[in-house]
Amino acid sequence: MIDKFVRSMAEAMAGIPDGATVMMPGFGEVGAPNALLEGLIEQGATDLTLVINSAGRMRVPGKPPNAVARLIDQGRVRKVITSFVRANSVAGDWVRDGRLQAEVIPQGTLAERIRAAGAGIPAFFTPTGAGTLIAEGKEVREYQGRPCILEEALPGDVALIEAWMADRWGNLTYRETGQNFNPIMAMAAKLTIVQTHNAVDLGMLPANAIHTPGIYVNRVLHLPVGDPVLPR
Amino acid sequence: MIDKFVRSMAEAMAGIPDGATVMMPGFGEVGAPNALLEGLIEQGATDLTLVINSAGRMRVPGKPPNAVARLIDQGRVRKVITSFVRANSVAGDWVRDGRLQAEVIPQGTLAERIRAAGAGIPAFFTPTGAGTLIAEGKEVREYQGRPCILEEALPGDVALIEAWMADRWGNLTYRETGQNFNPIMAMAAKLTIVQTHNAVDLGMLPANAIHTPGIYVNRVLHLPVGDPVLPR
Amino acid sequence: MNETRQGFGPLTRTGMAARAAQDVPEGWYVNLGIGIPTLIADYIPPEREVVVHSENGILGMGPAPPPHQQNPWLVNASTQRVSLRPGGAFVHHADSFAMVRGGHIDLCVLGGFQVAENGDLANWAHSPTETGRQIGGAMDLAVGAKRVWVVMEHTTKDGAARLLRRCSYPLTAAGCVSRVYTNLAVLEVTPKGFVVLDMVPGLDFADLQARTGAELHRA
Amino acid sequence: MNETRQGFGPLTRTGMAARAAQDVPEGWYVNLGIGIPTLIADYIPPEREVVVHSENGILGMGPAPPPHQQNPWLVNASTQRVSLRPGGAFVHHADSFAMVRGGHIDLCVLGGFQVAENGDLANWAHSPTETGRQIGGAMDLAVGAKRVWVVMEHTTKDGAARLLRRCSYPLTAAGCVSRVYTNLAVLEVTPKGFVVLDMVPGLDFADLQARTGAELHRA
Repeated sequence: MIDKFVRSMAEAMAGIPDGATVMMPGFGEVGAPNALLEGLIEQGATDLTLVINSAGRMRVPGKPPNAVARLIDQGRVRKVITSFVRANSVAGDWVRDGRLQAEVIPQGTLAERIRAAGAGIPAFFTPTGAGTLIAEGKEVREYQGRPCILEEALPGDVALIEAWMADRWGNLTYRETGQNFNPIMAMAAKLTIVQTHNAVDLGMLPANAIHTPGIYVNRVLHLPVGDPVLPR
Repeated sequence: MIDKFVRSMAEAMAGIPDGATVMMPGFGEVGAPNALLEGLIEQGATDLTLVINSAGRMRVPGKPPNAVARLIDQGRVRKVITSFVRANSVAGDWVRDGRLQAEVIPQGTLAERIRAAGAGIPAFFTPTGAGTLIAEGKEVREYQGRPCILEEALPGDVALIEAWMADRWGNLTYRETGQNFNPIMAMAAKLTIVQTHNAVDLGMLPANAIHTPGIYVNRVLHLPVGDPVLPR
Repeated sequence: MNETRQGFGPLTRTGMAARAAQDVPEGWYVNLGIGIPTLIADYIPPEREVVVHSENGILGMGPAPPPHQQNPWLVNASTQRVSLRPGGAFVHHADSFAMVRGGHIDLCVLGGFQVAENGDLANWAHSPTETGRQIGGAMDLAVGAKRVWVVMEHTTKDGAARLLRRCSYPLTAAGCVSRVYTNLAVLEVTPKGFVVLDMVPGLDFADLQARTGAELHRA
Repeated sequence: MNETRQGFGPLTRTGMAARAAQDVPEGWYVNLGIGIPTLIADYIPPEREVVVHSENGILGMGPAPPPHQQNPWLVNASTQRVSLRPGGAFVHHADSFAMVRGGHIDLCVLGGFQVAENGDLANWAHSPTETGRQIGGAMDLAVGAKRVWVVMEHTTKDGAARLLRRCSYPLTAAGCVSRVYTNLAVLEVTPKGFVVLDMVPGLDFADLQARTGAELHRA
C-alpha cells in the first residue's frame, strides 16, 4: 500500500543535506510551510540555497523576525533566489555585508523557471527582463521583433509545501490563494515534503480538482496548524 | 455586463478568416468540439492550418469519414500540425499526393508548444526528439549532458473548445479526460470559441476548480450535444 | 493660461485613482499594482464589470470584505485581505503569470519612479547597485500586459521631474508605457513623445511643461 | 543446452505482459504504451499499488469497467473506455506531459520495432519517408521516463532480428531503453550491450543468440 504519510517532523526532515536547494512557497503567510520551516531550522542543514518569492519582511520594531529571517541570521543560507530583497530586512543586511548571495529576478520568470524544471524544459526564452539589469550576461534573441532573454530551469533538491487537504497517495488541494508557488515547487523538487491541515481518505479529493497529483509528493505530515497570520 | 454567450452557430463562427490557424482539441472523440467543427465546415473558411493531436482516423469500410477528414477532403486545409498522420486515412492520402503539408511532432512537444504560446514563451529547449528525424533543421544545445532541441511556441488564430460547464464570463470546466488539449488551446488562440454542454450561473463553478478561466474565452455557445461516440 | 502657479489643485492619491478608473471600460481584464493603482478598483462603478487579476493567483478579485467576512487565506498581491467576485478563479503562480506574460491582461496599471517619452518605465530601483531589490511582478506585467498605464506624482517630493526624455534609474521594461496619470495631468506616450490629454483645472500647459523633463505636445 | 529448437515455448502476448508485470514494484508511477504494454496492468496483483499514467490526462487509471459502468468521457491513450482508481486525478495535456517530460514517471513500457544494444529505440516508422507518421507520445515517454522497458516479439514475422547492434529504422530516442521483454527472453541493456537475464524454459543461449542481431552476454 502506498502511504506517504510520515508520523513525525523528524521523519519529514530526514536526509535534507547541507548544501541543498530548498524551495519555499507562500505569498505573504498564505500557503507558506511555516511548520516545516521550523522543522528545518531544528534539523540543522546548512549552506542552503533558498528559492522563495520574498527573502523576508521589513524589520518592524518590537516584532521578531520570521522563520526565513532566522534561518538567514543563523548563517545557514548561502544564497537566495527570489523576486524581493528589502534593504531594511535581515536578508538585506546579510546581502549588504556580502555574506549572502541574492539572485533577484522577476516573479513571473521565477515561477516559469520553477515550472520549467518540473516539466523537463531546461531553458526558455522570455521577453521579461530584456533590456534591463536582469538581462546582464544572458543570451538575447529576437522573436516577433521583441528582444527575449534565455532563462534556465530552476530545480530544487527539496520543496516544503503547505496543503489544505492530502490523501495517502500525496494528492493535494490548496485553499484560495494558498496555491501560489506550491504546485510548481512540488513539481520541481527531487524531494517534496508536505504539511497538510487535513488528511482525507483516498478517493475523497475530486479527481478533476486535484491541484498537485501525488506523483509530485514524497512525504506528508498531518499538522492542523490553523489559519495564516497576517504580518501586520 | 460581461456576457460571452452567443445565440447561434453563425454568431459563434463569425469572422474566422481564410488562412487561419485553427486549434482543435480532443483525444479520440472525448473533448472534441465536433459541433463547432461542423459549424466551421458550414462557415466556409479555407486555406486553414489545423493544430490537432491526430489528423484523422484510419479508413473503416462502411463508416463515413469524420469531420476533420471531410474538411481535408474539401481541400480547405493547407497544413496539419499533429502527432499522428495515418497512412490509411484521408489525411494520409492528401499528404501522399502532396496536397496537404503535415508537420508531425511528438505529442508532448505539441502540448508544450501550445502552452508556451499561451504563456508568452516564444521558444524553449527540450530533449524530446533530439537525435531523431524531428531534430532536422533545429538548433541543438546540450543541457546536463543531454542534447536538446529548440522548439518554438505554437499559437493559433482560433481555438474550438468543448466544455462541460460554462458561465457568462467564459469560465469552463471539463469532464474526466475531456480536458486534454482544451485548456492549453484556449490559452494559445487569439479567438477562443466554446461549445458547452451546460450553461451555469456566474458563481456556480467552484473557484479553485475552474479549468479554463474566462480570460481565455471569447464566445460560448450552449449546445447539449450528448456523450462522445466511440469510433468503433 | 492666465492662472497663477497657486491657482490649480493637484489631485490626491484617490483623485488620481478615480481619474484613471474613468478610462477602464467594461469587460477588461486588469491588474492593479501596489499603491495608488490598487485604489482604482474602488472607483470603478459596480455595474461596470471589470475583472481584476492579482498575480498571486486571483482572477476576479473583489474589494476588502467587512471584518466579520475576512478570510485569512484570501489575500492580494499586497497581502491585504480581499474578496472574490462570483465568477472568480484561483490559480497557481505559473498559471497566474501565464495570463500576464501570455498577453491576456488588457491593462496593467503600475506605480512609477520615472517614465520616459519613449515609454521606458523605471519603478523598482534607484540605482543599479542598491541592496534592496524589489522586482516582484513588475517586469512581467510591464512586458506582458496589452497596455501599461502608470499612475504617479508628476514630480518627486523635491520637485524633480519624473517624466523624462530618458529614465536615469534602472529600467523595469523598455517602451512599455502607453499612458501616464499624474496628480497634474493625463499624458499619452506616442511616437513623437508625451501628448497631454488632460490637465487639472487651473493648470496651464507652460506650468506643466516646467514640471516635466521632456517636451510635451498638445493633443 | 540439450533442447532441440522445437523444445521451447515462446510466450504469448499476455505471457509477455505477465512476465513484465512481475518486475513492477509497488509505488511506481508507470505509463503503459499501446498494445502489449497496456495488458501489463491486468497482471499486476490488485494488492500491489501501482499508479498508472495515461498521457491523455489520467494519473491512477484503472481497468476497463463492466459494460453498465462504462463512462464515454473516460478513455485511455488508446481511446478505450477505462476506469479511475480512488486517488486518481485528471489533468490537461501539458500537465500530463509535464509528468512524463519532467522525469516523474518511474517506468514507461513501450512496444518496439527495433532496440539496439546501445539502448536506441525505433518504434514509430519503418523509413524516413513513409507517409504515415504516428509519433504520438512515444518520443516524450522514451526520453522523459526514468526507465524505459520495451516489450516486443524477439523477431519479426519473417524471422528478422529486432534486437540489433544499431537500429535501421528511424529512432524514437537514443540510448533510452534499459530492458527488453520479448517472447523468448528478458534482456538488460548495459554499457557492454545486451545481457540476458531470463529465457523461456527450453531455449538455450545459442538459440537466442541466433535470433538476435547483436552480441548477447550472460548475466
